[in-house]
Amino acid sequence: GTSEKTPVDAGTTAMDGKTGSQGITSGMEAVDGLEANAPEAPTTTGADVKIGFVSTGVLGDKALTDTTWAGLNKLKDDYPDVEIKIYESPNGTTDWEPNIIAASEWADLVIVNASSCGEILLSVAERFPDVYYVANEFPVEDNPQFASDVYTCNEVSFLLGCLAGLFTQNTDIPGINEEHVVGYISGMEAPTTLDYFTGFEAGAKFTCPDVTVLQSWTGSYTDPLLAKEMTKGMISQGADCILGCISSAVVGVFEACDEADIYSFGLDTNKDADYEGTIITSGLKCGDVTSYKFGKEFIEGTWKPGFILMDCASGALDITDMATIKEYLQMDVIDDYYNQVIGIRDDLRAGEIEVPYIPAARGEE
Amino acid sequence: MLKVKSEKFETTIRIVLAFVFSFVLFGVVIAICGHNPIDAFYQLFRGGFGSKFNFGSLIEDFIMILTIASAYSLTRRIGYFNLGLEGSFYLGAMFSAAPAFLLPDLPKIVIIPLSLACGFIVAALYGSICGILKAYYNVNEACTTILMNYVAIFFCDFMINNVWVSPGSPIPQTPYVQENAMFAKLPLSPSRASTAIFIAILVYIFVYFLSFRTTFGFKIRNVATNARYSDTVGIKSKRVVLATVMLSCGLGGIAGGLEVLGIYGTFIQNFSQNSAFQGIIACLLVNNNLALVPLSSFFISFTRAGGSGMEYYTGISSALIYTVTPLMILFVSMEKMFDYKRFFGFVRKIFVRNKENNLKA
Amino acid sequence: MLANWSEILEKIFSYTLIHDGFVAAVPIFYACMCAVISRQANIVNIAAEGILMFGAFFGFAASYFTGSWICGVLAGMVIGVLVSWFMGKAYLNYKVNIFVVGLSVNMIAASGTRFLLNTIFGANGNFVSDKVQAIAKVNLGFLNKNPVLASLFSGYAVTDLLIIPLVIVVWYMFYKTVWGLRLRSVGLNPMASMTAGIDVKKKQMQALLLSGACAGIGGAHLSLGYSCFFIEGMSGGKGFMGMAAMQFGNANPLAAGVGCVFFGMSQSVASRIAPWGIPNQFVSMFPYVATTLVLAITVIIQRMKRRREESALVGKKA
Amino acid sequence: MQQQKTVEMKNIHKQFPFVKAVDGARFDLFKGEIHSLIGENGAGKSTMMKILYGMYPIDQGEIFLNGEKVDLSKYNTHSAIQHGIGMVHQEFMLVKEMTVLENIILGVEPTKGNSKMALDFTAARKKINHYIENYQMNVHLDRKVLNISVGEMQRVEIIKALYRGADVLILDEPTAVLTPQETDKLFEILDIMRKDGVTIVFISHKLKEVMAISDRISVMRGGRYVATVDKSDTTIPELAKMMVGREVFLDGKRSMVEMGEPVLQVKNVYVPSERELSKNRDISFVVRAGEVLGVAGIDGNGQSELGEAIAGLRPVEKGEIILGDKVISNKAAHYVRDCGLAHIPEDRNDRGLNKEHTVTYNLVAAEIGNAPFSKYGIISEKEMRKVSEERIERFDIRPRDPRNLAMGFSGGNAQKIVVARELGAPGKKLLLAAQPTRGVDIGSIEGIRKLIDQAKREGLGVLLISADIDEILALSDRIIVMYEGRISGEVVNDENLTDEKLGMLMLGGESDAKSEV
Ligand SMILES: Nc1ncnc2c1ncn2[C@@H]1O[C@H](COP(=O)(O)OP(=O)(O)OP(=O)(O)O)[C@@H](O)[C@H]1O
Ligand SMILES: Nc1ncnc2c1ncn2[C@@H]1O[C@H](COP(=O)(O)OP(=O)(O)OP(=O)(O)O)[C@@H](O)[C@H]1O
Ligand SMILES: [Mg+2]
Ligand SMILES: [Mg+2]
Repeated sequence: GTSEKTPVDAGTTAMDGKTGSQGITSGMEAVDGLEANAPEAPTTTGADVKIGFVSTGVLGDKALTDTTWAGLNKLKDDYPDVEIKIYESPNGTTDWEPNIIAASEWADLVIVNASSCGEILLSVAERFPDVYYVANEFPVEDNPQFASDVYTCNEVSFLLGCLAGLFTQNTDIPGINEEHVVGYISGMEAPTTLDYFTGFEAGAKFTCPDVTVLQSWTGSYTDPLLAKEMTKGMISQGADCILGCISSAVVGVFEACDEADIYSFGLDTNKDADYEGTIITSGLKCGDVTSYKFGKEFIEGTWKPGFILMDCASGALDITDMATIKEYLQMDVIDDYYNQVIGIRDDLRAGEIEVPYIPAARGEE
Repeated sequence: MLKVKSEKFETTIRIVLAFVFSFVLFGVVIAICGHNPIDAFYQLFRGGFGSKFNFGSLIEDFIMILTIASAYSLTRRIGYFNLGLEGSFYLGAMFSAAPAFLLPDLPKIVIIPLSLACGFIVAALYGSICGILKAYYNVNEACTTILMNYVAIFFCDFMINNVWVSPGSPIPQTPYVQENAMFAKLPLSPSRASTAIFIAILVYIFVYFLSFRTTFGFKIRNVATNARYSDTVGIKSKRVVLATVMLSCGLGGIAGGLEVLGIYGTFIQNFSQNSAFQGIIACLLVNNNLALVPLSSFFISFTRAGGSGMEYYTGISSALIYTVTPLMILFVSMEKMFDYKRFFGFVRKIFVRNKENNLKA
Repeated sequence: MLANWSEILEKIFSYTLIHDGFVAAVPIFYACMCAVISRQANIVNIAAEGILMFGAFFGFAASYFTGSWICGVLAGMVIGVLVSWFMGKAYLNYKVNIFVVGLSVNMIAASGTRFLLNTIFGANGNFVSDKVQAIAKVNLGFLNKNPVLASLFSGYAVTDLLIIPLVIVVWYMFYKTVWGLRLRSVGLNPMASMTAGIDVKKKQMQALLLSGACAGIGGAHLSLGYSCFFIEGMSGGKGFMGMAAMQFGNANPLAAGVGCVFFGMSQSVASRIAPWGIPNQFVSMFPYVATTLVLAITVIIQRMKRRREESALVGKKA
Repeated sequence: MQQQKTVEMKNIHKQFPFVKAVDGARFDLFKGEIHSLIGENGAGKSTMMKILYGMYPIDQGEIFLNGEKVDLSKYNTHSAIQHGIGMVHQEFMLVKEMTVLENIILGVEPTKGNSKMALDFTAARKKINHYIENYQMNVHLDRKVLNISVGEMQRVEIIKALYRGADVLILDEPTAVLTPQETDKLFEILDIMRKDGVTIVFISHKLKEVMAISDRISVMRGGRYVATVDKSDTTIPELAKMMVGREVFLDGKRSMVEMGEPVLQVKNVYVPSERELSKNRDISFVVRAGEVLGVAGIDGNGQSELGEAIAGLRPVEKGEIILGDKVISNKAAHYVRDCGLAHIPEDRNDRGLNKEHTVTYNLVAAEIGNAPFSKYGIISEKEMRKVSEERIERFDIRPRDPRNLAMGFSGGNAQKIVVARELGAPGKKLLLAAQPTRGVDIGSIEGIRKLIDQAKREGLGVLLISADIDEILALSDRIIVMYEGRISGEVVNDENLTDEKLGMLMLGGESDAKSEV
């Protein structure tokens, strides 16, 4: 990875606020309001800090890597003396530890998308007692070196599942078949991806009790061809709304759905316009906001270790306004569905609905 | 006799030229990409030797590459194109980990040899599949070994997802091995370089000794050059081929074991990204000259560690250096291309002709 | 769940499998033709994998910059020819072991395309763009009323369909033309061909260039027809499966084609079984295991057949 | 005989990596003559002819075809064929997996209509049938080459050359693998060709044949030209002397030894083979100590398979082979050797030698696992060196340096390395010698035959497999003849035995002598 990269295709990240940003803006306020219960603050602060970002994948995933990096770039714009550097992991697993070490050798604050490499991160951090860390999507509590956050992925995928359940019953919508089958595709069965699945399944059952939710695990987050082939297989089994929770390989899911004229969902950033007419909506996650927030706090000396749960109620998660699909399909029923799901979202925020989740994803047990 | 010597000398010079050419090419590409080649080379060097971490990373790679290069050189000798080392690397790693997390805590002296032996045996058995197909049925090994690699990798995947699951781990991996099974770390922290390096060196010495000092090595060298002759003089060539392939794959398995017990402490999914091919490169780069294998292994480890260093420090993609190394193999194998004598002859000709023309004018 | 197994099986083996399986087989087909042509000239070309990669990248890049898929396919073909020309030089003129050449080309392709992707498009790993024109799809609108016919005969990319004439032409060239006769003789006994006045090196070079062109088109098909994006390592073993199909068909284009279809089908079946809870690793492994088994079984049967034929206890008895 | 010279080669030099193969030799051809080229192994005969056929570029020299000097920088096989030169090589240059027809037309294929690609087999057949009828050369056009006999392959090669319009035909040791009858048939064909105006170069080690067919004879030695003589002006001893540079005696009397116990018993053995005619069926015989049993027969009638079965290199499907008192059928070659077999394989370049290894390694390879050469699996180069030096001395292998690669040795000396490995080792009971002097020059033949005879005197049983009737007659005490994988007859080698009688047995016995050649 290089330090000179600008965020890829900024139009699709949540930063520019062009599309589907209402959730994010409120999220910004909400996140600012969050207080981590923290023991002590770091001493190394100032405008000339070095911030390293280790991603478990590569830039261009239009997901957490891109948004986190976009947040850091915005930080760089606001504080020109800050040095930022990204450590990408094109080789996956084997790159993580060396990257975290290399980042720790160089930076004062290391931000890591740690949903898969949390254990490694903890063990490396022991070797660098002077460095501070932010663990995205990996809960670390009671460690003075760490600030950490976890998104309630099950909630956002619950909303998507609700939409999928509604869509698959309505054969008036072009491409929807008689059967009530929807699908979920992901790479590996990790707590986070299982959390997504649990929410999605619960959502689909919420709006369509007799739905069958298929799941396929490709074993790789970086192989869209495989994802495409698996999606095709799933489509042939009758699925007509498919959630691909598979990082950069998601383009394979989109393409297969697009070719078969059925429906899919974006994740993390607003992808509604990428495959127009295929993507019902995108589940949004404000990775840029969090990285900006942590970076800014670190510079200003207000950074505190501790754990934050970013849930729907905090506004950190949301869905888009579905303008693209409404325009594409020109059906009134879509508006109904949107309003219905927004209602469910508000119920979620109010705590009136409880979505099942995977405890391991939140560091429980 | 003198003639042979001078020919050897010329070959050496041509090979050196091939290396130089590769590096010049490397520099030119860097310059085209808008970076300073000198700085890049400096960073490459720094990436290999700049800090304890850099040098430690180099040693981490060296352990694996030297072991695999030694393993590969065995099969290379008999003309068996053993691409299956990647698969044995995986299997060896997983099955080395297995006793170390399944059994209760045992003393180091017991558990490490036991683990490595377990990896060795499974990898050797795996190698025997393609070995038998080649030796007894003459099925092209380039095809089968590549296919079997996929089978091995998916099999490991299956095991760590369904059988040897590490509870609560976000990525598929085996449980962590017991404390005593890990090799002690070299004083190169924060890198993960470990004393596994001594095993790697042992493996190399073993292969060297086996190839040139034992009857088995003698048989290998005979089968390599003429299998029908070997049969005639009473060497069971098919069995020698099979045994060599199994041994080679078994040593590949040990490389995997060293990786697990030296670095990770667990077997992780996709833990090697074609790493075994790096060892194969190291062997091919010196044309299977076993005496030079440690040197080339060190060189390849250096380009790997240096490459990522260079990427960290300058932003030039490390893919570039990974592109240049196989190119280097081709250039070195085509050493005749670097016929400096002809080149100088050519230059002289032009020079002389110019002079003559000048004289005429 | 168990009750509707038959229903599930029906879904898995429905008529759409033919379309999906064929489409999945096409990239393997191109790689296989590459392997077949070079094998007939007695060259075991393991570089199909690498050439697919080169073809995929340069085809994609050409389509990106020109906005035309035809340019993309041509670029794939040209790069395939160039790479195999280089291989030919190394193997034929400088006598480098063909496996070494092939392996190097594969590695250069893997990291070279990654480097170029990074330098030209600033992307790491994968790249999608609206500027890229995908290979045109042949849609027979009048079939749309009948879903079965539409699924069977419509919706293929041009390069999907191209493979059928390609296989037939290759077969005809091998067995019915002067060029093919000479090529096969070169493959079977180079010394004999040389004394018959055939330029062996030239023939082998021709075969290599042709096979490179096949794999190059296959690569462009991979990134422009089979899908419309470029990812690092997108050949994903298809070149090797093509080689295995070649071995399966004993370098006869038609028989090898049968192998390719088998592999394509097994991939499709695998992806259809996955949603029903069969571990994905076994599903992904299936085509590879099947290939290895088929390979092993064919040679063992061949061997047993030969044993029987060679036996002194059968045939002409006293 | 003042005719036009079709071919003239002057002052030809050719250097190979290890040897100077041709060193300033010359050669010429008159139109319509049969010109023999003779010389010891490695004299450069084949190389000289391959140069003429455009297969090797040369370092120095000139070639004139029909009086015109050829541009050697552009001269290759293709242009040689265009100049009407055809060559039948020592090793047949046929694509085994293809049919006879395809082999014949390869490189000069007729095409349909005005297309340049589509093959026209009908036209090809027509043209080939013309040659078949003209010269009475019986071949099966649709059989694959691997299914036809050696004699037929030879005829295919000749037709191939003629089909290309050859009027100069080079035959490199064409009779080495033929029976007397087949040789006679070949000579008839050559005779008709000569009358048709075809010019023929004939290379052979068999001086009788040379005297029978040639008009002129050229002799080469060590890459140099020695002399050219008219047939009428010379005799066999004179030719032999010119070739070797000294007098040669081939008809040394074989020694008579007291026969002992049976060392080899072959009982009703069946051996598989790729070729129908070579499958061994129901073979039985016994070899006693102190006896040479000759196995005669046309090449490809199962002798090679029999040899390999005894040596443990080929399975035995039925029956039993006993060496000394141990059953050796279906045992590994290593075991058979330990039981006392010495084996000179029929092809020294393939099974006999590892050309890429040193003489030392070649001399001890069969005993490498045994006591002095290795201990606990670790080899001792010193012991190997010591023993190999002894053997080089004892078997007179030249040059003497054991560090040389086997690659660089001439045919005769290379064969001596094989013999030294096999007979130099202690504890041998049986010598299986397959084609021990094939393609070896007269000087070396003399030496090798002496060694075989000496082995017999030392009490070994000898099984001699040879396609060369003279050799069989010169060495054997008893002779069995193989035909189509069976033993067609057994005779004692005494004054009553004639070439003709043996020849008849080699064709399957008197009754069906005329059946198939
Ligand atoms: N391809 C080759 N490469 C290197 N050396 C060769 C090659 N062919 C022949 N020679 C060398 O050239 C010399 C002449 O060989 P050539 O085959 O012409 O002899 P010859 O007279 O035909 O012998 P023979 O009676 O054995 O056929 C041999 O001594 C051999 O060492
Ligand atoms: N490629 C080669 N490189 C070096 N020497 C060779 C090569 N080919 C042949 N020779 C040498 O040429 C000599 C003659 O070659 P050839 O192959 O004709 O064998 P030969 O032993 O003379 O038997 P034959 O008469 O049956 O051919 C051999 O002694 C061999 O050492
Ligand atoms: Mg439905
Ligand atoms: Mg010769």
